[in-house]
Amino acid sequence: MNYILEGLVKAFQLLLRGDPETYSAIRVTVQVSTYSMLASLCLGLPLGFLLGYGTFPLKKMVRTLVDTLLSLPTVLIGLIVYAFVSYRGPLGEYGLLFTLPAIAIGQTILALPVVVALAATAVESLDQRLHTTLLTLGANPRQFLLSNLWEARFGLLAAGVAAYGRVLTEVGISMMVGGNIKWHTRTITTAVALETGKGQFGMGIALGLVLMAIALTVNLSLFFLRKRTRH
Amino acid sequence: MNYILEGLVKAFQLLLRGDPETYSAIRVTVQVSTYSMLASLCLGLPLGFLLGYGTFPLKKMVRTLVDTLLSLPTVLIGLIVYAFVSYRGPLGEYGLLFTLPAIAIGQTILALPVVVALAATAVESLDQRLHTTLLTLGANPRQFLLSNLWEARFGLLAAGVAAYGRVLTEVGISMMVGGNIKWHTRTITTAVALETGKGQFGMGIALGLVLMAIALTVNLSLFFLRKRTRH
Amino acid sequence: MTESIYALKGIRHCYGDLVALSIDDFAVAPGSIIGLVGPNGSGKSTLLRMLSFLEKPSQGEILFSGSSEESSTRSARLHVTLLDQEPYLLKRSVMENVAYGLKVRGMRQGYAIRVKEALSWVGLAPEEFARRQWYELSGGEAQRVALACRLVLHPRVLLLDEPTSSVDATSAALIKEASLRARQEWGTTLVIASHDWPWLHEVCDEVFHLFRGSIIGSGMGNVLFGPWTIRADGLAEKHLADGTAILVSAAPNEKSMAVIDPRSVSVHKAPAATEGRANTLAGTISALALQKHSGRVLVTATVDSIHFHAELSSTEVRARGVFPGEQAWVCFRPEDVRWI
Amino acid sequence: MTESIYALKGIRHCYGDLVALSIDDFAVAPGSIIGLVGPNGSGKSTLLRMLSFLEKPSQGEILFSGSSEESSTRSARLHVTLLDQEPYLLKRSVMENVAYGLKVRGMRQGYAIRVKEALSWVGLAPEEFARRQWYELSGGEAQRVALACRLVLHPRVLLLDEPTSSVDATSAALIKEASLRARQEWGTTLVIASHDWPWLHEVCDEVFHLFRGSIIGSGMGNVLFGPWTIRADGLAEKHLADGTAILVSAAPNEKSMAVIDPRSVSVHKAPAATEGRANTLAGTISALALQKHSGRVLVTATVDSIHFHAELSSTEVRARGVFPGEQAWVCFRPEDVRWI
Amino acid sequence: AENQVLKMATTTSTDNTGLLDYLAPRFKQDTGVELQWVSVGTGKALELGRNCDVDVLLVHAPAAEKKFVEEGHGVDRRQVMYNDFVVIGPRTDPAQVRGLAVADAMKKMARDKAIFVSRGDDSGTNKKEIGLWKKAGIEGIDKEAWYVQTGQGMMATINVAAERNGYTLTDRGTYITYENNQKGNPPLVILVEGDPGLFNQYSVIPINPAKCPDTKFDLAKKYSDWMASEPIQQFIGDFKLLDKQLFIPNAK
Ligand SMILES: Nc1ncnc2c1ncn2[C@@H]1O[C@H](COP(=O)(O)OP(=O)(O)OP(=O)(O)O)[C@@H](O)[C@H]1O
Ligand SMILES: Nc1ncnc2c1ncn2[C@@H]1O[C@H](COP(=O)(O)OP(=O)(O)OP(=O)(O)O)[C@@H](O)[C@H]1O
Ligand SMILES: [Mg+2]
Ligand SMILES: [Mg+2]
Repeated sequence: MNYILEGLVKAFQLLLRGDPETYSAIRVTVQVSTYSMLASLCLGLPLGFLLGYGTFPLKKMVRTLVDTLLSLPTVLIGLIVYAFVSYRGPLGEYGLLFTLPAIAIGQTILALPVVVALAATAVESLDQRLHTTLLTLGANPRQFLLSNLWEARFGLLAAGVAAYGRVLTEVGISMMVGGNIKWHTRTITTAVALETGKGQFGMGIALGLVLMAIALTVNLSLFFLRKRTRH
Repeated sequence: MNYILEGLVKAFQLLLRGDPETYSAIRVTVQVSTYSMLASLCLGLPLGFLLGYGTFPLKKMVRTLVDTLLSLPTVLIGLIVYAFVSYRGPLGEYGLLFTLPAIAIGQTILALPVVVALAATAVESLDQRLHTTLLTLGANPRQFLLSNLWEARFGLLAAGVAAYGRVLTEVGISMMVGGNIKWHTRTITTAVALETGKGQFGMGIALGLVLMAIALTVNLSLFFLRKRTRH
Repeated sequence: MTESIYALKGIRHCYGDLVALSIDDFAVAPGSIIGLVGPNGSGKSTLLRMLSFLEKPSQGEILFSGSSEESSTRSARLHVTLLDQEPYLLKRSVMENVAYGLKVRGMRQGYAIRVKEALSWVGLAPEEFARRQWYELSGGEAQRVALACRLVLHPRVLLLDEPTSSVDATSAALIKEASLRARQEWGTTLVIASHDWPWLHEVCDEVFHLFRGSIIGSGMGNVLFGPWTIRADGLAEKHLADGTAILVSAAPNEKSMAVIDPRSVSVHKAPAATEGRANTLAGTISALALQKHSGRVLVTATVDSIHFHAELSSTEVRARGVFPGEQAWVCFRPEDVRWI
Repeated sequence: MTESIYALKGIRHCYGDLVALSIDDFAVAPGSIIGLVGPNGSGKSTLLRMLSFLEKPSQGEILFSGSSEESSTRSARLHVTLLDQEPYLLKRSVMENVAYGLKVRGMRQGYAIRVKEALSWVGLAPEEFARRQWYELSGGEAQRVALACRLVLHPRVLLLDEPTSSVDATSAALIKEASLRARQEWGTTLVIASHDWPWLHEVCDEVFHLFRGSIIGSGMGNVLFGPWTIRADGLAEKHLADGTAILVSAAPNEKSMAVIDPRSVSVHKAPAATEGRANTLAGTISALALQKHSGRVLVTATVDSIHFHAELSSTEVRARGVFPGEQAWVCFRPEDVRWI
Repeated sequence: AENQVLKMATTTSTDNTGLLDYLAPRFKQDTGVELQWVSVGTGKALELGRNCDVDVLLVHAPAAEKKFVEEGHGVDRRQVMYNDFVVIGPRTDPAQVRGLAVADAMKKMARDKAIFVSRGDDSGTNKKEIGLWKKAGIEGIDKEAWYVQTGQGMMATINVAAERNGYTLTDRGTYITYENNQKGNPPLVILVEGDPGLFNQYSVIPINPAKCPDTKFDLAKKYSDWMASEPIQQFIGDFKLLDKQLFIPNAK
């Protein structure tokens, strides 16, 4: 129990005193999660739309596959990305290992199935009459896609927020391909893992709370996008 | 790249040869994730319904809070549960530390925000006329809740599947409160983390693929629940 | 007389600034069939939602069977059922949709017979439709299924919001019969909103006219909108596009609305036959319809683009030779106008 | 004559086993206003969906402006627009809803004027409604906004699925005017499905009757359903509840359906006046309505529970003294029946 | 000028004790080279070396290291320092091993089925422990109920031992940290120490440039030399945690 109190106090201290290590980790976390969210939304929303609206053979199989990919463990993603970007791997020449882009690639793989699966569900639960209406008003395919996404915005917001939670809290990928290098690729979660490994449970909790503070900030900034009650 | 091939081969070997360590980890994983999914669905679906349908003061604030809890890092949950169930903690006397129920508690905390947030979104995106219809047909509150959940079934399925992915792949909680004790509380993800730490990347990938196989089995068994195309 | 099943007192319902409903005193007798008519946005649906206890009025009180609804919303809801303006079907088969209300009331067995009965009341062959899924229906079929969902409950109060809006003529007749049968067999009270005046008049005991949230009278009213030009002598005038002027008693303000009872309007073939000078408007007869209840004939005549309804006895109609397609004069006295 | 805007050839559309549409040959002339009537489930909406290229028929071909739609579905959709039976509004303000189609066509500026114009065509004051959100509307208001969304496009083809189903009488008249104006100003071709026969007859050049997916004729048909009893002399008979028997020509089978043109039906005050013995059915006149196009009068008479429509000239109506509420005889010859 | 960076893979013990945070600034100051390290399990560190993902290793698993060098992945392995392992257990010492020689202690614990918590993660410490069981002649304990394998880092393993009231083998550095975390009143105390069989040798191994042409062998060599240099050896000896020396320099 003491850890929790200690963690709370420390979290404030870290943030208020501007602890440089913590701020470096915050910067890394925010930066890398921004990259990966942008990439997974740009790729995932159109794919989710196709999966939710389109009709094609084996659609249900693809759906099951995407759902299964929701259970892709971060360590596995970490290992697979590592296998590609390691010096001996096919992308070794780009020197991506232990860099932020490498983490972002892994996190994009992590977030993509979440965005696709939940966006597909959101698009599917749209009123069928919306599709008819858009088509009869003359929307072209691009406009049709965008208008569908806009009408499904509250569901997509949930998809984005869920994916963000996944990205923000993952450790496996950041550890494996980021390397948890101080000042460079140490994210808050890898820092938590490190502190916990050292037995500094209070510090671990403190950093965990710092992560929650980031999440809270982001979610508060989405507050105004929230669906107005009951319509 | 070799790791991936090696992992694929090993995954088949592990499963076909009936490797006892792997099967022990599979059993633990399935058991504990079943507990935590049951608990989080039983608690989360009604709460999600309330959050999606109900009107109460500060509803949007609660919503933002739940969204923020989607970013609860597993290590933090692990630490907090640890603080409670450790020998020195308030629940120490029950001897829960390093047992499956302790992991299940942590995983329930992990899955709950996912279920609540996505169930709320699913309920919110139901047609308003459904509520009117159920009320005018005389549904009592319990029947109203159940019928709403049934109408939102495809959205709730997505919520469940997303939460399952989260539970199945988490490492932090299982490590911290389960202790990754061989033959007892070692889950597949903690085994992956261990093998990776040992530098046995191929083995790590193999176990990761075993986890995916479990997820695939579960998702295939949900296949028949899938929404029929386009209605 | 028996106690009213509904008594509304000082009801106001607002959406933001907009007063959607404002009814000071209104009562519904048990077993009556009440109609609601009025232009779009006049508050019919809002009133029906209040009567079905789906929403509470911003102000005022609705007594159901004499008791305030506060205490008994749930139990009242078991007796009162509403057919929404845009009916919605649960994502199940037609059979399960219609059975839902019965199951909810604890009838888990033997509902199939009642469901089939209800389906045939609305003109849907049970063997053909019971197994269909919710999306396998045409618009009118879906609407009739939704009505069957309500009829099957044998409710004490049945509130119908435009039950015939997309059904065919045969089904409209069936719905009329089903409504009358409901009253006869189960003593059901019905409140029906509709734009189909002739249909409504065939079904209802009394039809109330809603306008901007207020009940402005019963029967079939002619409504005249402003703007009015106030004349020197205090009377008000409305000028139509074709130059005709309609003269009415002093208007409260230039945007007020005038209502004229169809019984105060008469239709003549010759202007000579009209009483004095007041309003004698040249128009064309467009329809004659029998009113089942009164046995009288509702004559519709069009003056410029305004439809006037006049209620005449069939003797009068015949004597005056009023036929569709003919020129005729519509007459009423300025002082027969009511202002709202 | 100019080329048809639509030409349908050998169209079949099935939902599972159910043949929802089966039209061998049908053409629509440009600039015409075509009505579709028929009971619920007769395929009106299905036909309109095909005409708007939302769905492809299971079989057959639809030529639009002479070219097969395969090649040009997208461009055709810019000219053809459909008002759905259950209109749907985007989750935006009324202004943005109506402007959507214009924006989609690249008109990003100056659309406000056109939007306001379209709103006033459907009787919604722009200053009051343009800013409202989609959920701040009554049923009829929403339907009219949906119509405004289509009118604002000045389409070449406007397909309306029950445009007046929940609008008030004034708005129905406005919608009629808007339809006529569309044809006049932009040469729009209209196809309108509706259950409101009188309204439809006022608007349309020609009204087609659909039944079980087939076009069974134009004009206002009387439809008689089986079961038929085949008599020894080959004729078929239908017995009504009150004992009356309706006699028709040989029925293909006992469940066939007979159609009688209203022009083949006549209504008389005395049975003596009827020609010979065939069908002379006792009934009651329930309505007379003027048909604007022909100037003739549509008489509705009820025999048992069947409504018969007869088209008479106004001279005939007057000469025979046909009035609502009176007893009369409905006559037609067994051989005037067409079988489908 | 380009900022020179040396990438090193090392074991968690050097990082968790803070030694690297102590050394890195000095290295930068002396050579202008920035030291970046990833602290992972020994096995993983060696695997990263095999894949040329780092330039130099600082590890403590002599047998595995020799194999690594024999396979040609590393060159010029150089021993730089050692610390020692200790057996810790509950204050009450249920198996009565306090002060025994390590082999005797192991035998006694096995005989009494006293709970022993093993890292079970193939780390340097784990390898050492397995070696100790072997030396004590005890085998086949993998599935014994008293033999708990955590598959986790040292600190987590000590925690498990504390919760389970069991024994474990740890490096002294981690134990001191643990003691500190427990505010000087730890439930587990040192019971066996000082036995020569408990020494824990650390070595620096630059990656072989012949196998990994892009590694910064010159910098790795510079680091290796720097670690072995007299002032740095002195500097390492001065590193203290809670006033206790953790590493004993022994470069030759
Ligand atoms: N949720 C809402 N928010 C704001 N205004 C609303 C809302 N619902 C209805 N209104 C407005 O309240 C008034 C009454 O609406 P109501 O639905 O009761 O009309 P109605 O008589 O049923 O009309 P219709 O014949 O079109 O169905 C209308 O002016 C409408 O625009
Ligand atoms: N998705 C579907 N699946 C199966 N059957 C359908 C489907 N949609 C419509 N039908 C059936 O096809 C037939 C034609 O339907 P359609 O909607 O065209 O009728 P409609 O003439 O528009 O009727 P209404 O007047 O009720 O709107 C009906 O019998 C209906 O039950
Ligand atoms: Mg309404
Ligand atoms: Mg239809």
